[in-house]
Amino acid sequence: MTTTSDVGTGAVTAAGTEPVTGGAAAGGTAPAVAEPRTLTYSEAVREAMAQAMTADESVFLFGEDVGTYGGAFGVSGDLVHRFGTERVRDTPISELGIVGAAVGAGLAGMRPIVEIQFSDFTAQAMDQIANQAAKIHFMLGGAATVPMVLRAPGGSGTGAAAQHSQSLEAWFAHVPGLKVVMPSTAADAKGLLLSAIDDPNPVIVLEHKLLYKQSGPVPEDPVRVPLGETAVRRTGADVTIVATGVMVPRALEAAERLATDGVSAAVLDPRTLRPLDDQTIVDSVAATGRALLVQEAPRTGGFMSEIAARIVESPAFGRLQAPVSRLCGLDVPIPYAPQLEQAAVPQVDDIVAKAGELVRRW
Amino acid sequence: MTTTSDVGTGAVTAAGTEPVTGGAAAGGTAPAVAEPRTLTYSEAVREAMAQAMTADESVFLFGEDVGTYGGAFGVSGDLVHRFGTERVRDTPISELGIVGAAVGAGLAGMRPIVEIQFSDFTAQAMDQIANQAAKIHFMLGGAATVPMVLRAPGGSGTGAAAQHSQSLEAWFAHVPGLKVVMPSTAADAKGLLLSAIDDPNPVIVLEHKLLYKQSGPVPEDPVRVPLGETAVRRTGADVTIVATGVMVPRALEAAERLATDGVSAAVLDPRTLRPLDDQTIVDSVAATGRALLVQEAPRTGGFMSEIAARIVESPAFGRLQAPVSRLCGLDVPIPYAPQLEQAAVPQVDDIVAKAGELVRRW
Amino acid sequence: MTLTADPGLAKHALTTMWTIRRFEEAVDDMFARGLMHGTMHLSIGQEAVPTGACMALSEGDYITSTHRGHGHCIAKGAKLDAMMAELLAKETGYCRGRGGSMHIADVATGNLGANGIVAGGVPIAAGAGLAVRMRGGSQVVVSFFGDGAVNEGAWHEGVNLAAIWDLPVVFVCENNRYGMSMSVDRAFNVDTLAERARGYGIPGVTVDGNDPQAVHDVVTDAVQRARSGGGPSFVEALTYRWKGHSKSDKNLYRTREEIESWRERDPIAAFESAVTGAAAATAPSVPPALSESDVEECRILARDRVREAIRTASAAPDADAATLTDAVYAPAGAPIAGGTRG
Amino acid sequence: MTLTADPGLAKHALTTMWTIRRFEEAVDDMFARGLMHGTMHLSIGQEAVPTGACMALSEGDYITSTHRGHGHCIAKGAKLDAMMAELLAKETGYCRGRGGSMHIADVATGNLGANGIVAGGVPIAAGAGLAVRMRGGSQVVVSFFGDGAVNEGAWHEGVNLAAIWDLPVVFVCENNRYGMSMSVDRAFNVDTLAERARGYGIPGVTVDGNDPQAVHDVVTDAVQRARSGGGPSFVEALTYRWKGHSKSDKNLYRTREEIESWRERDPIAAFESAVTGAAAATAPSVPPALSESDVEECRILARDRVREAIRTASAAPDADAATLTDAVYAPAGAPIAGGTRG
Ligand SMILES: Cc1ncc(C[n+]2csc(CCOP(=O)(O)OP(=O)(O)O)c2C)c(N)n1
Ligand SMILES: Cc1ncc(C[n+]2csc(CCOP(=O)(O)OP(=O)(O)O)c2C)c(N)n1
Ligand SMILES: [Mg+2]
Ligand SMILES: [Mg+2]
Repeated sequence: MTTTSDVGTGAVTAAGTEPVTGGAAAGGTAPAVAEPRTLTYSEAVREAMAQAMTADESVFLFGEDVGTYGGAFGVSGDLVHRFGTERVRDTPISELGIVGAAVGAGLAGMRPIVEIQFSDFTAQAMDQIANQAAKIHFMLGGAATVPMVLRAPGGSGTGAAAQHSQSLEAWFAHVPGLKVVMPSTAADAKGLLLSAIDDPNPVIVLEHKLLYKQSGPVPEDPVRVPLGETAVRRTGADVTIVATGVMVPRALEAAERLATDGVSAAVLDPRTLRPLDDQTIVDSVAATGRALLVQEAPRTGGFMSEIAARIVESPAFGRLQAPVSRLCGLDVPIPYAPQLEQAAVPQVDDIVAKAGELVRRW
Repeated sequence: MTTTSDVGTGAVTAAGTEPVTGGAAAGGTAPAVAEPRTLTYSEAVREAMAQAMTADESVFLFGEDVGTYGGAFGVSGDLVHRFGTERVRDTPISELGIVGAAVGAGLAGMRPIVEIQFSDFTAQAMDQIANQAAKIHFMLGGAATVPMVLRAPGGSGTGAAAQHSQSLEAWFAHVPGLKVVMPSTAADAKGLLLSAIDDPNPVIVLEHKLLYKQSGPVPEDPVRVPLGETAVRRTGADVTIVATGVMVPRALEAAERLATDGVSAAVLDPRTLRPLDDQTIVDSVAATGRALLVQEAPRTGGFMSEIAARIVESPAFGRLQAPVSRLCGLDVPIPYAPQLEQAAVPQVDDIVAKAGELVRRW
Repeated sequence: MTLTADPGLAKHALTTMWTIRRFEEAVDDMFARGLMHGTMHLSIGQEAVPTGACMALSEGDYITSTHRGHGHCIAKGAKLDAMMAELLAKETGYCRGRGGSMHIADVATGNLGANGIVAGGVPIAAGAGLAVRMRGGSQVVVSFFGDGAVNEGAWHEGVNLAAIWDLPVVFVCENNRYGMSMSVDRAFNVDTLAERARGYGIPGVTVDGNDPQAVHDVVTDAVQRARSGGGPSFVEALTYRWKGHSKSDKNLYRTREEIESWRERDPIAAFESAVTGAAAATAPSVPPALSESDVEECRILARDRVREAIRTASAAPDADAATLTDAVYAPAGAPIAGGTRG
Repeated sequence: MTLTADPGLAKHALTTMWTIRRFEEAVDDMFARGLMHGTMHLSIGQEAVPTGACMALSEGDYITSTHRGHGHCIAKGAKLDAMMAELLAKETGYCRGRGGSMHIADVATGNLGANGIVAGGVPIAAGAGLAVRMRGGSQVVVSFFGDGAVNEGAWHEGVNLAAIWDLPVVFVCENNRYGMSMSVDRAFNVDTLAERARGYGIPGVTVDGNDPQAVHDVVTDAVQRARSGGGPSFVEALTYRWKGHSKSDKNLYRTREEIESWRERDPIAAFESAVTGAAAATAPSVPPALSESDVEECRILARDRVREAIRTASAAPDADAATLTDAVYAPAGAPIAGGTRG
């Protein structure tokens, strides 16, 4: 709409990322390889685990029902048949114990991947996550490391109600010593997980239930997507939409619709919340002059407040043509009824409306 | 310094609070009563519990070592001798179990106060706090309530290192269904706790270890301080300092020093993070044109990012003369060594420097 | 009390079991036809446990329930239409459509809630027991949970609190041999879960969970013990779920033969045999409690109740998004549903 | 192995116990004089447990420790100067002054860390055991914890994992009769904590924790069992802490008589009697392992080591605030201190 930004209206290109010009939720930072096949997000996660386990004997997966059952969301699938019950290990229902066991196994030289069936159940394991895994390296003055990955699906949209639908990334992102990853594409689900497994620190990987069945191109090789690089999913001149998780495809769909209305929206996906590549975000906001921050989690204290704070603390502050705006889940537990559940978190229409308003009003 | 704010340089007065003109960390919203005595913060907490237990048979206190030992920080003191071992009840070391028991006792008609010895150990109990206590009223469609208070001391400064020094308010403030209170004065420690006990919802009261021995005037009567009212601890024209917990007295000390430098700083203390009285904050920032948000917790994802986001989403955005600035704990676990521990969280000097810079540079 | 000899009790037990069965069959069907959303955990095959256990309770007694909680809710006396309305996401549902299957509860009958969190209800039960005890009440709390829950820290901590404070709580484990897919043989290193009880200094007993009489007998003992100040007990009821864990279950972790062998031990069919005297073990001198037509009456009653519930619930208004943010916080002075004050 | 009969072992055990005692007395003193900050949990009176237990371990074996961990650290072979430097917040401390008393650990000797969280080390120990087992190693993990820890969910879950997977872990409970102030009599409904072991299907034994020989014997059995694939065990060592729980303890929850009666059962004095043949129970036919002067030598060695550690540590540079944010994250490719890869 507006085109008077004094930094020009050209494409916003993130440092270290390749801008994606199509509207699809594809992309990532993989160096060019042979035309990638299409996999679902959950297949991509599985492939990453399989490749990591093949390459490194110390990598293994454990968690509730990850074996014969194949995981509550089918993510581990047939891995138990390929790697055996020792390396794809069913556990009793005891989240604190198994995360603690991952800490211990990591300290003793393994590279465990622990699956928590729903990210809501990390609440059971917060001591081992936040007080142990995150802090041991520091508390021991660097004398030991805790390489481990905790994978857990978050998000609403499945009618599973308040205790099975949360988006808890803000809890983890607030804990120094953790890294926090939220992949939104199949390619990133694989590439970021591979980086997480390589990392000598505890990494929380928050997958999204609604994305598990989404497909996208995924390189066959074990191509790493580095932690800490914001992906520019779409360039745009009028407003920068920053979104995470399932809000990324929604933001992209919204951007398509906004484009037909003459509003040019950039869509940025931080992918890693900790460490956060805020530079790419700040650069984009400085260019567009407007920021719409979209998260599924309830508004108060969500991670988008951190991004808002960083934007206004940055040089982009002087370039703002509109207040930095958040579009968030309502401050309610996720309800069961489908129409209420829909109303509780941002939908494509909401993004279109809010972004349009930001651009038109300011 | 600057005096060009277009809303004038007069005193900022919070709706529903009485501005405190002295520099001391006194105040609160108590209606005027006979000249209050001076109590320490921990005595004030104890008095609130005693008065609540005297007035209402359904109120009781339980937690690790709250009985004969008198509480790890001596807060319960002699209560066991006054109310007996049933109503001032020692528990085994099992935070998840005792918070769950508080939920159950609340559901069944009691008004439990559960003490968690260090707020760090709420990590053990996060399921009962966030998945049960916070959500039951909503999940049951309003058919039941969970009146309970969870008291826990937070904060650093005692050399207790990373697992005993955290400031975890952001975790709780992000959970719909919880109320979150952080008293910074003795009067508020009493008055807010009384309101928390009255409240039919689960309330997390985060006390601060370093404040336990601070004294202040406290009304003898069981005077409630309502939840959800930001206190204006000091009025000022050039910059609004928003601070929580032990940062409130530090901010007040800084404001005194800034005043001698000709910088007029307002100091606001939200006291309740959830529900947050953001209107008082926004009004003050609109008046001063500058906001400095000070928290002890690590910067990334801390509660001050929420306040920053609300300020820039509000009409105060148009009045900002400087970027909204946070002064926070470093993104590190709290270290043991005293000089490192000091360096990890904001000190008075840091506040003076940062506020001065905000006013002078912009 | 002898459920199999007293006609009134026999009818009540049988009707309750049939009601649970029919209710869940209906739910299963509606779910398959896309009329319900979310997920469902059915307790078909396990009906004897809630039935036998809840018949040992009096008015005012509490229960805490689980993700697999329809049976507990029904056995404790909930209204089927409000339950069905909840599953259909109606404003008239017990939770006004906010909770769904995993949070359904009739607080008025002392049900403190189903729970989506495995073992989540266990410390809550201890707390309710503590409330009773502090008020000098005589109520008892029955806490239901599965075998899988026994390995959770919450279970351990909750049971210990009840044990050291002699709280009036009966811990009823529905051991259906599997967590989601992990068998008790792999998740435990002991033969019976009741062995866990000793470590807390409370009685632990294992019982045939497909026999409502057997469940009733041991729970009655435990309830009496609890009510008279004797403290908590642990009851392990051996049973089996016929259906998958939830909708996504492909039953890869157990054999068709195993499922079949348990279907042959249908708790309802066995109870019908027992009460009509068809069971071989019945002494010929005892007259059968129920006739074939009594049994048929129970079946029909159950079927009709469920049909009626579906009809009523279906006609009710959908949960209203306009009031979505309503019940996040209780207003000041809100009554406490679960008990009295002071 | 008979610690009381073999002069080498006897000297090692005695010197270790004296070293722990002298180290903690020195710390207590420095703390009182304001030379140390933070808080301290002293294990004076409990020295026989870590000494007897760690002497059952071989190089490469792991331990997990607690908030009351100086004894474990010393018994596992840590350097006193790096320990003292840590307490004095020096850059040369084991944790570069970042951790302090509650996190002190010599990872090189297999100590995976003291822990400020009660029972925090228990599932970590299970995980280390799992790592050993998956690598086909022969190491054993000893997990130390207090009586209070046994009621934590983490303990329950960690022990169960070790039990079902037959992991090489020995759970050593230092039952000093109190959590912070809550006695085991009030926190448990069982006579011995070893009774808890049965519920997990692992051996549980209670032993005199003031006798290093007794501790050594049962831990040696348990270690052998673990090393040979026989799975975990639980050892409850009955002992007592002479000092308050921490600096803020006013000892209101126990009597002076009780403390006195346990001081009379000083594990070090008793062991000295045993090894020098002064104890009545010693058969006259067995020659004493140590002479009075051997004993004196051990005492002096311990005292001198501690003095030397204080001297070295005091001279070291303070922890450096300039590098405060250094070790929050390990750099890519950082070595894993606790073991080897692949
Ligand atoms: C804390 C927690 N962990 C995991 C789950 C996922 N989950 C739901 S039911 C279930 C199996 C529970 O097994 P059990 O306790 O035996 O009850 P059953 O389903 O057999 O009735 C699991 C793993 C959960 N809901 N909560
Ligand atoms: C999870 C947790 N809860 C509470 C505390 C506070 N605390 C520290 S030590 C202690 C007592 C521990 O008792 P026990 O396990 O018997 O060990 P002891 O101190 O007797 O050696 C308590 C309550 C803690 N550090 N961690
Ligand atoms: Mg089960
Ligand atoms: Mg102890």
